[in-house]
Amino acid sequence: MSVPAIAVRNLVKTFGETTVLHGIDLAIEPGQVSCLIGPSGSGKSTLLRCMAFLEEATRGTISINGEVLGFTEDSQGRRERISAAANRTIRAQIGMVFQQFNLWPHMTALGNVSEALKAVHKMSRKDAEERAMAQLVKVGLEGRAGHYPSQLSGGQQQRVAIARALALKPKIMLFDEPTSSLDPELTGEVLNVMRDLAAEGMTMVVVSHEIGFAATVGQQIIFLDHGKVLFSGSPQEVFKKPRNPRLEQFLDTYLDRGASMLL
Amino acid sequence: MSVPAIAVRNLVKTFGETTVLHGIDLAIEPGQVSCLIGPSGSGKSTLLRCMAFLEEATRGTISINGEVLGFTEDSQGRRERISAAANRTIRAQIGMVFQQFNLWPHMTALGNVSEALKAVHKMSRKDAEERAMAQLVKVGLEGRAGHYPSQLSGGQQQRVAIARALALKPKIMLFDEPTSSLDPELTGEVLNVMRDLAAEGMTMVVVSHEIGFAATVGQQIIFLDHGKVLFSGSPQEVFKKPRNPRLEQFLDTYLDRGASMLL
Amino acid sequence: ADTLAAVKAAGTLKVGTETAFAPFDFIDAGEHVGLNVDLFNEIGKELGVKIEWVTLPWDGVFPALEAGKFDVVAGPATITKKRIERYRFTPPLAEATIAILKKAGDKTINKPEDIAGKKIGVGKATAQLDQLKEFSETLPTKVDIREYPAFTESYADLAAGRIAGVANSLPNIAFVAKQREGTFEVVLPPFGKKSYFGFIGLKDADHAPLMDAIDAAMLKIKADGRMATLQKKWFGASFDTPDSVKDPAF
Amino acid sequence: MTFDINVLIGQWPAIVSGAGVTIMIWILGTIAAAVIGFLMAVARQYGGMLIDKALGAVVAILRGTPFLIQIFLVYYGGPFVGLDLDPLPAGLIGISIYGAAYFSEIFRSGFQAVPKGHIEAGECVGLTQAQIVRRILLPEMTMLVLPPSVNMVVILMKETAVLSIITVPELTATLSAIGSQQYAFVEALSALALFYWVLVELTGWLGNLAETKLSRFRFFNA
Amino acid sequence: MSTKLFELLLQASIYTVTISVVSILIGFAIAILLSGMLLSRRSLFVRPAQIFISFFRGVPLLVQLLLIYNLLPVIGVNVPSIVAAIIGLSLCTAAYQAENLRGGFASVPLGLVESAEMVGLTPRQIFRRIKVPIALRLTFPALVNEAILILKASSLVSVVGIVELTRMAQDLAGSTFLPLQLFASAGLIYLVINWLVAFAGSLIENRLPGAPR
Ligand SMILES: Nc1ncnc2c1ncn2[C@@H]1O[C@H](COP(=O)(O)OP(=O)(O)OP(=O)(O)O)[C@@H](O)[C@H]1O
Ligand SMILES: Nc1ncnc2c1ncn2[C@@H]1O[C@H](COP(=O)(O)OP(=O)(O)OP(=O)(O)O)[C@@H](O)[C@H]1O
Ligand SMILES: [Mg+2]
Ligand SMILES: [Mg+2]
Repeated sequence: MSVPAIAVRNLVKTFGETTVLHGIDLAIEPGQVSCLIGPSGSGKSTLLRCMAFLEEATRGTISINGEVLGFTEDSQGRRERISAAANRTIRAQIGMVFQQFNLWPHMTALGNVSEALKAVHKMSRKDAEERAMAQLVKVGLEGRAGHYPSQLSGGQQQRVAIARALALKPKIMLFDEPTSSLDPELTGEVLNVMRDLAAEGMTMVVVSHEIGFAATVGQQIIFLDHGKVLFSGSPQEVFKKPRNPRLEQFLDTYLDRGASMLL
Repeated sequence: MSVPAIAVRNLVKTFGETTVLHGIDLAIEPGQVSCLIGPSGSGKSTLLRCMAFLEEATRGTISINGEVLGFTEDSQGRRERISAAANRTIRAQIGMVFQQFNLWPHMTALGNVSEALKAVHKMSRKDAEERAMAQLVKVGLEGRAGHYPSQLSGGQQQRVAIARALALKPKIMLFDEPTSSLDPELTGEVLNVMRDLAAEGMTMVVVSHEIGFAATVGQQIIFLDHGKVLFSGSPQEVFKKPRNPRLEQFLDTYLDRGASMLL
Repeated sequence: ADTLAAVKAAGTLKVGTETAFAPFDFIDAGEHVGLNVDLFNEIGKELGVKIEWVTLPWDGVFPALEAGKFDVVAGPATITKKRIERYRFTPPLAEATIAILKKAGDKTINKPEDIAGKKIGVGKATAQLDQLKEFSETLPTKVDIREYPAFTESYADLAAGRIAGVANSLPNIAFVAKQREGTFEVVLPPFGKKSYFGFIGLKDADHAPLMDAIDAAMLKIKADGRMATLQKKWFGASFDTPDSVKDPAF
Repeated sequence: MTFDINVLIGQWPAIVSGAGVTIMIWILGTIAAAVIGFLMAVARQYGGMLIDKALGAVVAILRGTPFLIQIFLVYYGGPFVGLDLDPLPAGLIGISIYGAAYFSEIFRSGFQAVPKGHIEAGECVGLTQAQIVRRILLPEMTMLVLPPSVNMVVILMKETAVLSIITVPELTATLSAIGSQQYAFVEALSALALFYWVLVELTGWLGNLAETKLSRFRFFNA
Repeated sequence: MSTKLFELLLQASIYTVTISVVSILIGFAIAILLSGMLLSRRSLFVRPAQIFISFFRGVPLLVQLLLIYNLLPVIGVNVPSIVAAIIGLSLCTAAYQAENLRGGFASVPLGLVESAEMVGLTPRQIFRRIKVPIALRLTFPALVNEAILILKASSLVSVVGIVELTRMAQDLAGSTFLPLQLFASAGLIYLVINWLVAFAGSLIENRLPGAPR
């Protein structure tokens, strides 16, 4: 097997007294779409944020394409912090898209996408905006480049956020509930962009309540509960014959409501 | 036919230059659950807010159980404002539940529910709190009466909001996307309360993206697009054989995602 | 209306002053004391009224006098040409001629003329400033005059060593030197033209009878020796003051 | 009551120079206060617990005691500990540090109001901490910190009057000297009130102008 | 410096505290009225409130105090020092607090008002029961700040004849000629008072229910 795009080893995360992640082991394969599902508070966001080193893990390691991010750990559990500059280089391989979009309100769509190209990659203004524009075209927003976030619909904002991450040509994209603050039609916009990305073979980790998306696009489904991976497998295994009673109960709340649609 | 619970006649609403509602005619039958569906920006919220006179219509009238709310209009289109006190009396028949809950942060759950009983109905503190408590029991929140909104989960907050409206014994309840800021498990809580209400024969108008709820509980489905009622009928008519191409397209975005669940 | 009549009718004479002007008015152990307090008690006896004190910062005293918050200002103030144009002064109660306060043990200043070329502090917009300026003109090298918003700050700067001395009326600096023996010392004798302290009142017709009555009372107090006793009590020496100052030196 | 404006007109050179000193100290002091306050806020945000606590105590002292007392102690007490400053620099430094304490609190609340997600988004695209402060935090919090900053500018203007106590020849000192020399207190105070009122109104007007110019950044992310 | 002097300073600080506290409370009541006027849509109410704020924020407090103390007698109202001091401080802080409250009222989410309308509360009930408590909660930190500013600004009331903390320090410096020691002690007393205010403020703030998030 190849080197995993993301290797999570024995990851533990505690906030003060409470342990939120209890020793997670995971391998995200390159070029695959992995979906993280699970009830509220199960630790999905925390796991994803650890993968992006937005959160410092308490124990365990995260490796991106074989390189350790954040902290190394030897067999005795001694942890050593990696330099900020080295972390930035490794993190450059990851793009992240947040539930709340987190666009910078004082910059236009084009500004949001080109900012890091100018500031981090030291591209000229012209080059940066050209590349940013190309990215906006890709998410179907060429007509909105000059708009500020407040002038964009939710779906458009989220697509700008995706473009901002993609402009840096990451190898891996992390999505934390990218559609849950959107209405159904806007959700469609964003899911379409993600579907295209998946088709191009981008490595993606998606925390999502969109079971439909997980079922059709996901290649690996990871079910988290109380900070542990309860189940991990292909969509067929998960949705067709969920053997795990907790998983079955969780999926019921969806099926209950979904089934009535086809009455 | 009996007097409609809500009669909307030729309702037009413009904001500045843009017309949002283009002459809506509707009759909401008493004791029925009517669901308003339609794409984003189609005017659902605006219509609902006009029904509650939170928004002044530009033309046309709204009658609640036969009494005109807000403005009367004669055959020449001359409009006359009804006194604030009269409006309050008529509006007392309507309860409204907002998407954002809109609980008052400086009062406990019990305080939120009993406030209007004390201030409007001039009930004694003891009587008001008794009735409020009964209402909280009904939505399953007897254990949370003393909590402030910030100490309640989203689903609990929304149930308090429903209890607040119900405590005034309205004849009609209006819901504007009551579950769309909730996660799937919390959504369940709120939909159950609404289901109970429907079973008791409460007149309800619900703006909802919960197609499942609309399909199972709704007795009348109203599809709004670009400020016009494109289609109105029973769930069977809507979901089984949508003849209208626009409606079909709209429902597709749901079916697309829902269907895969049962693969 | 006639203020004197009003004062007599009420049985109290209201006197405004600032309580940061030792030894005329100051706070000792929480009590308002000083020459002014004793002297006005005597004036009160002469007029047959009680004295009621209103204490304000100097900035607030004159607006309040003009607004009628009190009948007369104790202060006192040095009687100058400009001031008598605007206000009416009582007979002098003390000499205001200036002398130098230096740091204790400073061997470079032994007589007033030694301040030539040195930094000397003085209150801004005071009569003492004018006197110091005139004296400076008579010296071979001019005095480097530093102006302060109030004398308290100039004493602080003298203690801090920024200036070599402070020029102020002898009664005032004598008191300072006594309070902080070992820190400050007075350089004798006083110098320049003689000037005097007087109490201040309004010039209008309404106040004329009252001011006349106060003048008479003060002259009586002076004539029978009570004034000299009080001067000895507060300054350690008595002054020979004229009965009125019609043409001030400054 | 007498009111004789000629008393002031005759003294116009001194009044103009006093006004000049007031305006100079006010403008330079405000700029320095804002810059120092900003640096203090940054240090408290990123400098670790110890720096945060230490600066917090400094701010508490500077905000908890009247400026008059601070400046008096520093100017007249300074020489005893080897700190001997001239009035003008002492006043300027005093105003700057006093104002900096307030500005640092304003900026700190500004920092805290910027959603954490916006900073994380910056980290995720590889911006360094300095770049995040300059390119994200500062512009984003402008709208929020503008109104309290305008208030602060007004307060600092009025505090410059206190500097008369350390013999800075600013307008309050000049006018009250004229007032007591000529015994024309009412005239002097009226002129003083008018001067400050005009400056305050001007500041408020500029603040409103800046607010409307910047309000296109106003945003309400759902 | 003797303990007697320190005791005198402490006694004077009672004036500082009482006058400030009373003024802040009165000023707050006026500020609520003013902010209500500012937010009404009728220029009949808005303009006077704006003029009030412009004057009491723009003119130095010292001058305001002198005007109240010395000008009111001209129109036949002879106010005692303490009353003049409280009027002056109250009006001045009212102007600042009104601006703070205006921001607070403007930040009360519209939805909370609409939900109150829906349960039938009258506009007056909505103002008193919904808007005021929420706006108060939102502006509470700013109010604590204003309280500290007023405590410090209260030193100016000496100009109408009240010997509060700062003036007492100055008066005592005028007879003992120990200004540094006296001012340092006064500073310390201010610091303790203000620290107590800030501490009480944060205690209350943490207990106030329902910070809107
Ligand atoms: N900064 C924090 N301090 C303390 N506890 C935290 C913190 N962040 C998260 N938690 C806790 O960690 C647990 C996992 O949170 P997380 O956000 O990862 O859940 P999630 O699976 O993403 O849930 P959701 O579906 O609601 O987003 C929760 O119980 C949460 O309360
Ligand atoms: N106050 C307003 N001023 C101007 N335009 C408005 C205003 N309120 C609503 N609109 C416009 O009216 C249209 C209808 O809005 P409305 O909120 O009723 O839509 P909706 O059907 O509820 O949509 P959604 O599903 O997104 O909530 C939209 O195009 C919106 O931009
Ligand atoms: Mg999450
Ligand atoms: Mg809506």
